[in-house]
Amino acid sequence: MSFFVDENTRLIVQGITGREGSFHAEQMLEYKTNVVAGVTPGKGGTTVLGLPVYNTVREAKEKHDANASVLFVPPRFLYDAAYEAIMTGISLVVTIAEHTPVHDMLKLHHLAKDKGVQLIGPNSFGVISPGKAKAGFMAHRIFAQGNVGIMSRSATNCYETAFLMMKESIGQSTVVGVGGDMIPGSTFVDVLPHFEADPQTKVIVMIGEIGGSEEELAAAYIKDHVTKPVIALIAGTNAPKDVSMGHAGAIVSPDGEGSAEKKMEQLLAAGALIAESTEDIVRILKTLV
Amino acid sequence: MSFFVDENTRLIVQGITGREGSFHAEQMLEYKTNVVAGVTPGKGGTTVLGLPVYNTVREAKEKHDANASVLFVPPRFLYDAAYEAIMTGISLVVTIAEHTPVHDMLKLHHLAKDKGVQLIGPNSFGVISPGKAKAGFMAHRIFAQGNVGIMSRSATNCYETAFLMMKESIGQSTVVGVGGDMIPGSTFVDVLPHFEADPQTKVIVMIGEIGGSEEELAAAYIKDHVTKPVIALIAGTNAPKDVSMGHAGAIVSPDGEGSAEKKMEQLLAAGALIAESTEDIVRILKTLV
Amino acid sequence: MKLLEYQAHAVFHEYGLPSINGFTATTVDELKEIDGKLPYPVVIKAQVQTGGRGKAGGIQFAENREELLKKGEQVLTMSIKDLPVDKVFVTPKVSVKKEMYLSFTMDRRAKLGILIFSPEGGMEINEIAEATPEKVAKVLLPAGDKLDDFIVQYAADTTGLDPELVPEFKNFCRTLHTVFLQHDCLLAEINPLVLTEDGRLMALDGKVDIDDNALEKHPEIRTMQDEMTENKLVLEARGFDFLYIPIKDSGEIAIVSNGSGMIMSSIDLIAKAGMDCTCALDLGGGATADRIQEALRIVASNPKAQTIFINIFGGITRCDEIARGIQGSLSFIKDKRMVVRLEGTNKEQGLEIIRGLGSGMELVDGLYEGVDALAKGKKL
Amino acid sequence: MKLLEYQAHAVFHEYGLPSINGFTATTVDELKEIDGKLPYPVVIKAQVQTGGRGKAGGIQFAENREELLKKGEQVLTMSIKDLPVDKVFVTPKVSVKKEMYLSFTMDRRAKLGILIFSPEGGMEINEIAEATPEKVAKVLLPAGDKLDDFIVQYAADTTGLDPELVPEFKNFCRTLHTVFLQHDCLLAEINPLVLTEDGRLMALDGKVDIDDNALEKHPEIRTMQDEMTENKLVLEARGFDFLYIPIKDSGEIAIVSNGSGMIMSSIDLIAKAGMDCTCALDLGGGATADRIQEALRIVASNPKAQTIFINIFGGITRCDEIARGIQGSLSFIKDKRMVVRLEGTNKEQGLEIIRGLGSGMELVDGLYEGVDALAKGKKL
Repeated sequence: MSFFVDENTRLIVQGITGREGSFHAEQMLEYKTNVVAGVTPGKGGTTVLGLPVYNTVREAKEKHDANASVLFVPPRFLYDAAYEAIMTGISLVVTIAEHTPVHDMLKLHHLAKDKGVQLIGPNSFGVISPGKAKAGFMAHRIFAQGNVGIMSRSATNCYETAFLMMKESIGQSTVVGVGGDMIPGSTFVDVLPHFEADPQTKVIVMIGEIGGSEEELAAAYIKDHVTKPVIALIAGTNAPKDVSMGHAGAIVSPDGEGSAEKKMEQLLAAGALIAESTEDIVRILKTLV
Repeated sequence: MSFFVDENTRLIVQGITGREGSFHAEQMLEYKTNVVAGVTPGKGGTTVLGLPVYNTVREAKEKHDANASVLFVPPRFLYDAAYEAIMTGISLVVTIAEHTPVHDMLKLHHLAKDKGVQLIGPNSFGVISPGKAKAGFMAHRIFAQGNVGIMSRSATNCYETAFLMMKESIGQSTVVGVGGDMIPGSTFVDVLPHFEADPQTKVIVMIGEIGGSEEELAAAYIKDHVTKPVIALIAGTNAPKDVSMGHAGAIVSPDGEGSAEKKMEQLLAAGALIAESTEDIVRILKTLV
Repeated sequence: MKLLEYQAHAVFHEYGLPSINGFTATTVDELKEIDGKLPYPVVIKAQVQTGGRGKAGGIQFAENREELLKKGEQVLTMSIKDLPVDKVFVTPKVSVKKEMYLSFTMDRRAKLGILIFSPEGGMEINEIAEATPEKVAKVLLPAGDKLDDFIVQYAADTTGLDPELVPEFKNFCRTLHTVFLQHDCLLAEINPLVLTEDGRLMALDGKVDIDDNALEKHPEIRTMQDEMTENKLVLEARGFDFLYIPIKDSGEIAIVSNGSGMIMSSIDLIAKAGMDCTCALDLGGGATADRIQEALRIVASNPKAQTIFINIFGGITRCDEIARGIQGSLSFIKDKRMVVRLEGTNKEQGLEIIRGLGSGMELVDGLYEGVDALAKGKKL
Repeated sequence: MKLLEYQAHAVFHEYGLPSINGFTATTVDELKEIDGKLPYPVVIKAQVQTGGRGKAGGIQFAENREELLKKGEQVLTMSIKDLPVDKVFVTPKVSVKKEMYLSFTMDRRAKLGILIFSPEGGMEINEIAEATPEKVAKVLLPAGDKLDDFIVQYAADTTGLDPELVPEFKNFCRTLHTVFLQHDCLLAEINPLVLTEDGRLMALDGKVDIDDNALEKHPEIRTMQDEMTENKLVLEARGFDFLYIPIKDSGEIAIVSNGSGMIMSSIDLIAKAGMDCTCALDLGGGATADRIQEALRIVASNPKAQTIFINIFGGITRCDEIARGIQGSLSFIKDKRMVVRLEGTNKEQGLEIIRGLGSGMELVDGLYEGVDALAKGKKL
């Protein structure tokens, strides 16, 4: 199986007429992803990579039965583009852009929840089900089909993990970049039930980091609802307090909220296996798969 | 069993300090409904019928673990009061008022859906599970505990039906007034799954009328999902077109949309039993229960 | 409440929606005053609350003063579908390049506002949809106060609206949507929405239907209500918070009841028994003796109402109050046949009073028995 | 971006939020100009981006001109937590009846705005919450642009705020909430919110933290950024769209990498091996030779950085580009130790170039090996 994206995905690319949009649309097509159309307001009627471009998501959805959208739009247009996709009832919306205003994400997070839409990102590499489809900009060559599910706030730590897994011939079922921002569209807790339910996934890798409470919430969920083994890495144990570490979300409050220690403690108590590095993730994986 | 209201209901009355609010709060208490508090902005700290009154629904909810609210507020305040109850996460919100602006209901309908709140009414007599609890202004003496579920757009046709049932010693599990307005908070389709799932309910009575599409939507739902017998009455076969029959929602469009014929036809095709009058409902019921 | 065309235009102007200007007249003298204010040719349009004005001759063109007065008077003295024309709306004749259709209304099924647009206009929307369904966009609006740009874009794209018109069309839609929301409209329709020869979009005719439940918020609209061509008994009943519903001209039975559902059930069973109702009056809640008297006075003043069927079922309605109301109404209902069904608190006391009023009263127990009585002329 | 106190007040004034007025000074001459503009006594407050000003002597009272100049100069020459005080904010001394606390901030757990209020103020909110938890209301705000009346009412009711103050308090909250939304704040805090002797609510001190991702919408705030006391290398790096993060004063290792996660992982493993980093630089995407050169120049100008650890893993980053960047930087990194890990496209070509640069370069394969090399001084 796998989830979010696979052979049944009918993907549209919002912002396909931009430089990044067209480049990554091509990459996704190369990966045999079923990209069905592009959307750029004002560019309706044109063609990019042989794909029709529409002014609205709705038209793309109706003409091509699209069920997923990936957004390659600048952060200041992200709100409008994601809003349109969510309101049109696209069931998976993947946002890539970094530097999305927090207040925008605050609204989009809840809008997506209310409308039953899976919103992934922003500040994310996207979603990939290796060998099937991808919606995002990740370098797909380092991913291989297998039975480890990965969800990660960090792109580089995820890439590194996938790269090291490849050397050991361990592949992935689905890899989800929940993104490095303060307010993600979907959190670890939102993704976990999918991994738990997916028969292809045998082990879950969670790459978290300092800041926020997503790892703590995930720990609580894992304790009560997850039967599969979970390997967790929390980056940033030794990061200074009250300083954003590059990801807008990776910041420990002056009062210590969001520290790596607390996250690891709770994950350990929930039965997760704590890895100290990406190499360590793979070492543990080798004992499990 | 029964649903919406029962012995586990912890009801608040919004607008309890008004004439109608206090009168019907007393009636509900007399019916042994667990009314726990009242809410009237600006009247917090006072007491009505021995019940504490708060300024906000949230305080009433936190202090008394309230899970249902009935609104006795004038139509122009209905939006704010219902909005507050929905946003506070009260799971059942019953609105009574007639003459609620349609645009207000348009918003509340979707807000309640998005937030997973059961909004009943407006222009409704409320909800009663005979012998257990009531949230509304219906004259409870004509209802008796039993195993017929009733949902009705009309108060009078429902009362008459309950009254005739009483003469035949047939009682009700739960009775829901979906209300006579153009845009109800909950429709027949929203209530049907509860009747289907409720073990106490053996037969479902649906009292519809001309206007809108709720009966048609209910017919489609009944066909696919309802295994219990459904008796349906559609009032207004001989009502003139393009004239509101008192209920804001009871109006047949100039082009014939919302006519009783079409509704009955589809209900019949869905396997419902069509009653031609309230007395006819009871006649059919006698053959079933 | 459905506005007359000129009232709809007044609302449009209030919001700055490009809409035709004109003057109303109710007399030839007023027509004379209009002469000189507008460039000829002008259009004279009957202001009545019904469709099909054009076919009935309610829309006339005038090339000069003489024609304006002659044709204007002609329209002012006609009736359209039994509605006398009290007023005309006189506007300049606009050179039109294209007629389109645009409206915002309620979709009761989805419980959302809906935008309906067609670059073909002039006809009724269902006629357009039948002739060229691919040229009609019906787009549901997400709940909320914003008209999303992509909604309008979609309507334009799927109906093949000239892309050059799209920016102005979006502005037009946004403004009409604001009217729809802020004036609590059930319908805000522009048909035809015209593209003028000089390339602008303009509302040439408009229909606005405002939610009666929201009139409190729009006092300026309430004042228009008195002007409307409306049944006098409806107006009189409204003064007492009763709802008076005219039903069938050929009917002879008037229903007085307390509840919409009950009234519809009564009409249905009466029709089924082969009889017709002329009107119904809904008392609403709280039926006191005084109010019953007023209600009976109103229905009795309808000369068609040979028989009055009083059908009361109220959980908290006191039947003795109703009976006393009937008692007080004997003077104006004396020549009418009366069939009375009472159910509720103090039923027995009520029936006692009715029985005391003599043989003019027919008492029945239940709706079926009432309809039987109406059919058979059965006496107590 | 965290505003200085006087900048926060400027934002409050812009929205009409009742907030203290005052003047800033950076020199004694400017202090002299303030004399006469404000009634004595006045308050002199150090403008630095840190808490605990009061304890450090950064808040002084002056009864007259002489004290203003003397104490003002004193504050202007001090440092608080290593931050030199470049500016003071001088305000009238307000007669205060009551100090309260109010803020709007983000609740990351619920992903909603949150209102935090206490009728007790002056201390930090977590101190208040520890001392009198029943006097602190933390109320999540529904997603949307409206501050619902009932939210504020609840905050007032549950903390026992004097009901007479509630109407003005509601206005105050609405305005601060507007600041919070429209200025894209991560935090809009007023502490103390004071009730003055004459019964008005006023912001006496404010903290405003604005979302860096939204600064594009607020050009006037961007200009404030230059004024802020900030690390020069951070500013220089920002000019190239790099993120420079100072880590530990005692550290000796500088990390150059391409990704936040990778940087955190590197710091963690280095710390675990008993070493400390002084800084890290995140290249972001698109690491060309030119950009690498600039990045290395910046970290090399930090005298604490004895060792530079270049850790590059990029799906589409070309390692030969990176290597050429290092090659071009030899002049300013010559006295530094260099540990280099390259992974990605054209890895071999990149390694070849590095090997050609001589023994100053230590090449490692992977992060663990890099940390080992850092620890052991292992050479290639």
